[in-house]
Amino acid sequence: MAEASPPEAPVEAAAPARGFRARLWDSDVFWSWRHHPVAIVSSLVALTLILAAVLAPWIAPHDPFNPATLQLMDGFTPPGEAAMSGTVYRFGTDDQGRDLLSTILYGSRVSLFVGFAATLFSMTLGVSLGLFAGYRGGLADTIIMRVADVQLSFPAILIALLIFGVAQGVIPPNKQESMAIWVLIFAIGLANWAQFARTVRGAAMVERQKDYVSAARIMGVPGPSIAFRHVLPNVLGPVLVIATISLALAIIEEATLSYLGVGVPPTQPSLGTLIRIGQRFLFSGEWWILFFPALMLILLALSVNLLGDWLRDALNPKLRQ
Amino acid sequence: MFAFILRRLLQSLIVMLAVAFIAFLMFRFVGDPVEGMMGVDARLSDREALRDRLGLNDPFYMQFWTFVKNAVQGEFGISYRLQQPVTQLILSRLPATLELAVVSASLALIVGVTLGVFTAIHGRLPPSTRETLLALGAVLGAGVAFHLLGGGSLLWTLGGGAAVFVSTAFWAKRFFSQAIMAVSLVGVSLPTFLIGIGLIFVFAVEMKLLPSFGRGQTVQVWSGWSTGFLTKSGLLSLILPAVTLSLFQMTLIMRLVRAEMQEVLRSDYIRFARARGLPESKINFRHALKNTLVPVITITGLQLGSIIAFAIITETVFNWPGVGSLFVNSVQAVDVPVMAAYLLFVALVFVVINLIVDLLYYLVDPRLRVDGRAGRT
Amino acid sequence: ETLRWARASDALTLDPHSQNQGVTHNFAHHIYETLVDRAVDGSLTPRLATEWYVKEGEPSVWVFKLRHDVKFHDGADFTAEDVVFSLDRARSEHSNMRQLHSAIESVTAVDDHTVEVKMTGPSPLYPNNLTNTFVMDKGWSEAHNLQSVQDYAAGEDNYAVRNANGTGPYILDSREVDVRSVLKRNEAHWAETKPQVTEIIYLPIAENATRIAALLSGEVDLVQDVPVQDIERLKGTAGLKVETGPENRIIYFGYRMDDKPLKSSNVTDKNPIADPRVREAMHLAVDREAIRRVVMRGNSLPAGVAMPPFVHGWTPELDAFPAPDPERAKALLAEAGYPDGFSVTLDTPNNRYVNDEAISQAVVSMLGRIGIKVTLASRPVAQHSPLITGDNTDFYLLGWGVPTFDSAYIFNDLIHSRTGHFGAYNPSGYADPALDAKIESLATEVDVEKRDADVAEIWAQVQRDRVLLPIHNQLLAYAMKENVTLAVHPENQPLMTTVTYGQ
Amino acid sequence: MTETSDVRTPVLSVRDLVVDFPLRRGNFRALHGVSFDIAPGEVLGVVGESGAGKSMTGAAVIGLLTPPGRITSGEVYLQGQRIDQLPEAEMVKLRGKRIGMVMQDPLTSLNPLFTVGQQLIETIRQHLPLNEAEARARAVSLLEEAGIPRAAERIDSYPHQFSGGMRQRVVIALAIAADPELVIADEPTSALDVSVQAQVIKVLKKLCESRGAAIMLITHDMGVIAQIADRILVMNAGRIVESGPVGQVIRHPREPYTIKLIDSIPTLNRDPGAPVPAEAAAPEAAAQDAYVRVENLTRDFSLGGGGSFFGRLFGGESRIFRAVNDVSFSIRRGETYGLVGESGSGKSTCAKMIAGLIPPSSGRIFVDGADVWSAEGLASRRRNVQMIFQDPYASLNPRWKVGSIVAEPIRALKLTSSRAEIEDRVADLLRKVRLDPVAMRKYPHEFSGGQRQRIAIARALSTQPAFIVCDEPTSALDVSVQAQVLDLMSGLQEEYGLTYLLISHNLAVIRQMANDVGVMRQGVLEESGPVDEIFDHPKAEYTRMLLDAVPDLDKVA
Ligand SMILES: Nc1ncnc2c1ncn2[C@@H]1O[C@H](COP(=O)(O)OP(=O)(O)OP(=O)(O)O)[C@@H](O)[C@H]1O
Ligand SMILES: Nc1ncnc2c1ncn2[C@@H]1O[C@H](COP(=O)(O)OP(=O)(O)OP(=O)(O)O)[C@@H](O)[C@H]1O
Ligand SMILES: [Mg+2]
Ligand SMILES: [Mg+2]
Repeated sequence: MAEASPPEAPVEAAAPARGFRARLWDSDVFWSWRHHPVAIVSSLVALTLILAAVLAPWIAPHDPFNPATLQLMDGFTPPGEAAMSGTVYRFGTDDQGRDLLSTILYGSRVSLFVGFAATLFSMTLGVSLGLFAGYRGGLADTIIMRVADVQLSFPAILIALLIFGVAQGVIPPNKQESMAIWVLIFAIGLANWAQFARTVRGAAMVERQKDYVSAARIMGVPGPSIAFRHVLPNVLGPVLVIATISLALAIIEEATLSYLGVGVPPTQPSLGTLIRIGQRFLFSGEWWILFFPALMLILLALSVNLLGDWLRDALNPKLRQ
Repeated sequence: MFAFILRRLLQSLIVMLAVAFIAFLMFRFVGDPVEGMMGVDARLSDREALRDRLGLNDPFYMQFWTFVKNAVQGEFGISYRLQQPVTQLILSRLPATLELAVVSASLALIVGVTLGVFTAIHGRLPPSTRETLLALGAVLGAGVAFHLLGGGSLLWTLGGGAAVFVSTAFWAKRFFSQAIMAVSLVGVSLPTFLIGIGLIFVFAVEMKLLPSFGRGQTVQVWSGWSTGFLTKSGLLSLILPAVTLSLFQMTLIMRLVRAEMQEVLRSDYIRFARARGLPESKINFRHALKNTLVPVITITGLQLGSIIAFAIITETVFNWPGVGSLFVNSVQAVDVPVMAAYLLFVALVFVVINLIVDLLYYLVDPRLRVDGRAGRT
Repeated sequence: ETLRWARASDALTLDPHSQNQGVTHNFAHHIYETLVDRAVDGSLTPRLATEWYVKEGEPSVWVFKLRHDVKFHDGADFTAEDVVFSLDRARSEHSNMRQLHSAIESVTAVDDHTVEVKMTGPSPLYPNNLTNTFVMDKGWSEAHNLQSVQDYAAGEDNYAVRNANGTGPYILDSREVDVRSVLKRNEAHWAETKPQVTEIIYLPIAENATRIAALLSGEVDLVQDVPVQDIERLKGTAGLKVETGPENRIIYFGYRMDDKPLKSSNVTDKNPIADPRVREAMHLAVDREAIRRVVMRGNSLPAGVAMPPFVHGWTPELDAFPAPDPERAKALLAEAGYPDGFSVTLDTPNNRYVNDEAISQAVVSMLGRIGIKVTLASRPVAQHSPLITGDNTDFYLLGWGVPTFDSAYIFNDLIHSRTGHFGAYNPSGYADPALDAKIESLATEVDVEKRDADVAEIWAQVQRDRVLLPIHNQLLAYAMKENVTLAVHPENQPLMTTVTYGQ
Repeated sequence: MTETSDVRTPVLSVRDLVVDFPLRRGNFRALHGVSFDIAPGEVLGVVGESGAGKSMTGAAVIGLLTPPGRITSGEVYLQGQRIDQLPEAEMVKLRGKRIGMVMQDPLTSLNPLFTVGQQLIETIRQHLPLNEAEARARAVSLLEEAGIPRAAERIDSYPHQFSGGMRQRVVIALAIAADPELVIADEPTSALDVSVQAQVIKVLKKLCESRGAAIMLITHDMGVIAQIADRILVMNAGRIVESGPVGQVIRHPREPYTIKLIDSIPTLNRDPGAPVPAEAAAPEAAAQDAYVRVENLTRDFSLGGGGSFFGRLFGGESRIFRAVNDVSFSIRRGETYGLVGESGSGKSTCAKMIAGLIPPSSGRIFVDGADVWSAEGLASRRRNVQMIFQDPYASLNPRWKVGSIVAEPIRALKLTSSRAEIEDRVADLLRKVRLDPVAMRKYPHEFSGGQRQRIAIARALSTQPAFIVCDEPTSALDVSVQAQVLDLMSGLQEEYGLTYLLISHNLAVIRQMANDVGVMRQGVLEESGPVDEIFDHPKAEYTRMLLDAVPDLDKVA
């Protein structure tokens, strides 16, 4: 027997790194991040926005969520001009005299949390069910997809109303306020899983036919493991696209729901609610009430989507170099 | 395959039953219809009597049962709000919605797929920092320039900026595809409402080119179907809502196509197709595209369904007399018969669309077909 | 001239007796006519009835003399039979107008042009209830099986919902619900002066911004329901003008003031608002002027009493309100035993009145400054109203229009304790049997002076006990092309017959 | 360089070609200055170690290197015209029309969503001025020429409905559809049985003779080289180590690598020095112990219409095609059963049914006494059965690193959970199939065809399962690596008593490895029995024909 002499030129001499930190630093995804300016920039932007939101109580010049500190007469002050009370607000004030900068910072906390958590929730639920349906087929597929049909037939708003109604019956009143945000996340997440599920299912049905899945089946890899570890990475492309796009959607949906009286009260406006309020002043000249929150949302959506694009590429070995 | 379709139709009955059930479960959280139906100074006893008569005091499963019993006989009742038969109301609103949905879905599909393929080919590499900054700079710069020169309002400047930006971007395809990717994101990160109003402002108020609301003049084609396709004002009215509605889906489809395309373009059969000497266009639009279709079909189907069903915001903004705005008004007025019948209709739409989508899978991908027929043991 | 008239919502039905709702009545007024009409100042004016009086010797019978030579759109003559038929129909079981006619015992046609309405008792204010009760043609109605109002709960369809035959100045030409209705001038109308508008195109446009855009782009001529924030811009636009005027509607806050603990408060053993000092403090905390200037952009009349100035019983003294005094308010709270304030939830609608949610927010912040921590719960009106009628709120915002222009209308629903058909919108728990009795007697009191005195007394007590916390009267704004002129109607029911063209 | 100095301009001329892959961990040079010419009408055989850069050379010539690979330096001339720097638009015009290419992986080269016919017709019409019907006629004749029986019937099938060899023939048909001047054939016959192989070679040869085309034939099969090539090029590690006329190189190899290569060529006749198959070692006692038993196995496929919309949707006019017809055989424990036969005769289908991937239409399969298609059979199969797929590339998850791929069976059976241990084991396995353990951190697409096949083999062997179904396990391997892999397989068999079902077109491999052999043709098992008996005294006509068609190195003049 010929001795095992590696025939290839050993280009990659470095031994694989050991240790978690080193492995992470060395991992392809991280490497790709380090060499991808857009990824760096957009993750910095996203991080800044998130940090700013998290640190709002410490860095915001005012506390817009404390109604007692608001000066109604300062309402509609343009950015940079002195208000009635003499205060100068950098981003101006809204119709209640709230400092827009502070309100955006505070409001982003709710929006970001709800947006990310709801998207994550619907993604997890949708992807799991979709994989299961697509990989298993048969009865599981039928049931899951018909449930999806039912879900699709209801607009998010109605689903949320139902969940809130039920929650109000189930959760004791003194807990309701603190639970509201979770109910909100649950509602939005539940309203959006079907598109993940159907997309993943379609793609999984295609992947299931391929030989690498057969190979895994022969090896005795259990079904769920095949679905998640083999099929999922191969259908992740569309999932990431939908997920990143859903984020902005979830933030806006949250605003719709608070308009319907579910979720956070209008005295603590989220980013979406701020935009909704700002829309009223489109024709009347107070552009800043809409402009800054919308800008914030666009920045957020942009950075998250660009990050998603990068991640999609980074996770695909063929696109990486 | 006929058995398959038959089975699906049977399942759809169950779906619709479930939808109706959940609907009745949730109606009591939407509000009290009697509030809207009675004058403010109606007596409490009269309200109570009306509530009784409407069956609102029954437990929801009784209401559900009554509804199902009537629905089976094709009887969906009379709208609380408009006092007209529900079936007739929905049918009269359907043409408007369907026309809008078809136009905007086609628009989204055609433009989205084209741009998706385009960006997949030209923008394989993600934009560099310089390009991103350049893109942003171009938008803002052009906006500011417009602002200084024209002194117009903000929307104008941004609109003009975007136009300049897009046209200059045409100089460089690669740059252009990055630009499309970035700009398209603005389309999905802003609420539809804002986009709609923005378009109205630019094209109706400032330029006075297009109507700001409504369907324009419609023509009765055959009994019950009024179309806006046959008149100039009807077609003009269609433009803004269709664009607004399709923007989101266009972006979604575009990004999906792009994501999938990039992957497919790296596959061996595409390489071999090149080796066979097929022209780029054929490789991209025939070979590669078809392999990206499964997720695209899925999403398009879902989106078409939701346009037909819930084009609520667009229809409201443009005062489009479709089923979406009917639904909004019904929810606001807690018009239970309309909501219930309407949700059933939506369920039907989704069941049918998803059935078609599943059939299209078989059409697109022969490998699924075999599996579907030979069946699993 | 053709007038394209846009407003926020459509008439719900053409059947004039089935809905008691402003927009529906407003539309119907162009096609159908009432016996009496109300002038802009609130006084009654003749329409199909030329005169009306209480029958001599029979204090509970009203006599109406009818106009001659009036024809329905289909050519039929207008007679007393039609009035009898219409009044009977309006008080039939499924009519939403029947409250207004609940005191009728019978209606009879004395001759072709005289009708007698016999009431169950003296009803001095009855004609006020007729301003929205329209007259249909008996023959036409019977031909189409319209003797009674549609019972849609039972799934009945009704011809009158989509077809109309009135005596009014305009004839229905075509109608698509929620989309557009076209009315043509009735050339055979009895009035001497023909309205200048020959054709009305009525366009419901729900979205504020779209409606304004339609005016800006020249696609409509007249927009009702102009959002306050857009008034300035429209005024400044060449070729457009805005008419403003007070609406007959008061915006106020109500609260639970009985002894049961509030549901939403941190004070769980008693009701802080039951303490008059707390209510006083709340009144003192509210800065109505700031609300007017910022929230309403100057478009409101701050009010000290829960009654629009149009209403009979209004006096400037009642309407006076104290300057806001947070310091004093705080002191009062401390005095009442709440130096750190308390918490409570405020329910507000967000799609019903002008800037309703914003008003509530402003008040939340004002109350916050004196230490009352208010949680704001904002909902669409369809979910908000049931809270009030169902006694499920501690603190709420509501608006109240007074179609009869009489204080009794306010007392009946907002002040009278919740018994029988009184107090439908009074979840305050405020109950004073003596006051209730006084309110009930107003309906039958024929002695005008005595009645006025009673009204004043009731108001005095209401103000003293601070049963309601009034904020302001809304202003209405109509925007239109410069060459169109239309005055604001206090009940927001403008008639296009009053539109004039030219400067 | 001046082309005019030659009397006849070479069709293809490659000068100092260097191909680099700038990878994350450094630059990888796949080709280190390769130069060669091919004259008109000449067939250049390219042989060499798997991973030597043969396919890379072909891809570089036609301008289809996979990114990030690129030509760093060097020149490529087609008929004297420099083409390596042509803009993409110009290259497109050359491809297919003037340069035909057969890619190494025929199974992934066809678009799965189009029928074979559609792909042929569009290629033909792209290059030749024919209408739809004419193109179709030509497509059918091309397929027939390439040895697909009843081509007119099968042309509307989708690629997945074709067997490996049939797909390879389609790819060849596609490459020569426009009568190109230069054909780059990368392992065009690896999945073909010897008789079809002979036919394909004839077609290529005809192209040379009639049109003066040049052929660059990359192959591992020295027999094929001997049969068709005029000159031979031996590559190793990105360099050309030797070249010259075929007879000369084979008979008098100069370079040590070439010598080793030629030494490794297995022959059909039993090599006295070769390890004797386990049969001799195992006592007769094992004979009655049939580990795998296949009884009356039959499998039908419906051939769906690629035709009309409804035809495709509802499959109304689908015909039944019997791919496997009443096949019975058994394999004793610890032995190897060879399955040979015509391409498209149902071997892979059998293999898949035995591995439990597709259900048989009728018949039963027992592995270790349990019915594979019953519930308990399913469970036991998990532990005991492995499969090497005919298409190794498709059987590797493209998103996984090779390390995880090879380790998967170990993880699935939870043989060990220590990360380091698994890593060591994988490295060891990779070394055994002659791959650098660095490969662990790469993805399947970064490998050559033969390397991928070895990854698949390493995976199958990683847990020493009791039974391995090997569907053409060495088709993409050069003879020296093949020898090593076969050694490894028989070594494991001796050590652990593994049982193999070995499908191969290489009769020499079968002879070397198998105890028993079955010969299949058109779904039917023509004959079955001990390998020596059948190879030395074939009874069936087909077997005899097959054995005769084996190209013989000795015939090289
Ligand atoms: N995309 C890639 N990225 C990195 N390295 C690659 C890539 N493709 C091929 N290689 C490497 O290039 C070398 C040459 O590959 P090539 O495909 O030319 O081999 P080959 O001679 O055709 O071998 P085989 O006979 O196995 O097909 C191999 O070592 C392989 O690992
Ligand atoms: N899914 C399928 N649908 C229809 N026909 C199929 C399908 N799979 C295989 N066949 C047909 O079955 C026959 C046997 O195929 P199989 O793959 O078993 O051949 P094989 O003996 O492995 O050939 P090769 O040596 O070329 O790989 C072929 O004619 C093929 O076209
Ligand atoms: Mg190769
Ligand atoms: Mg095979």
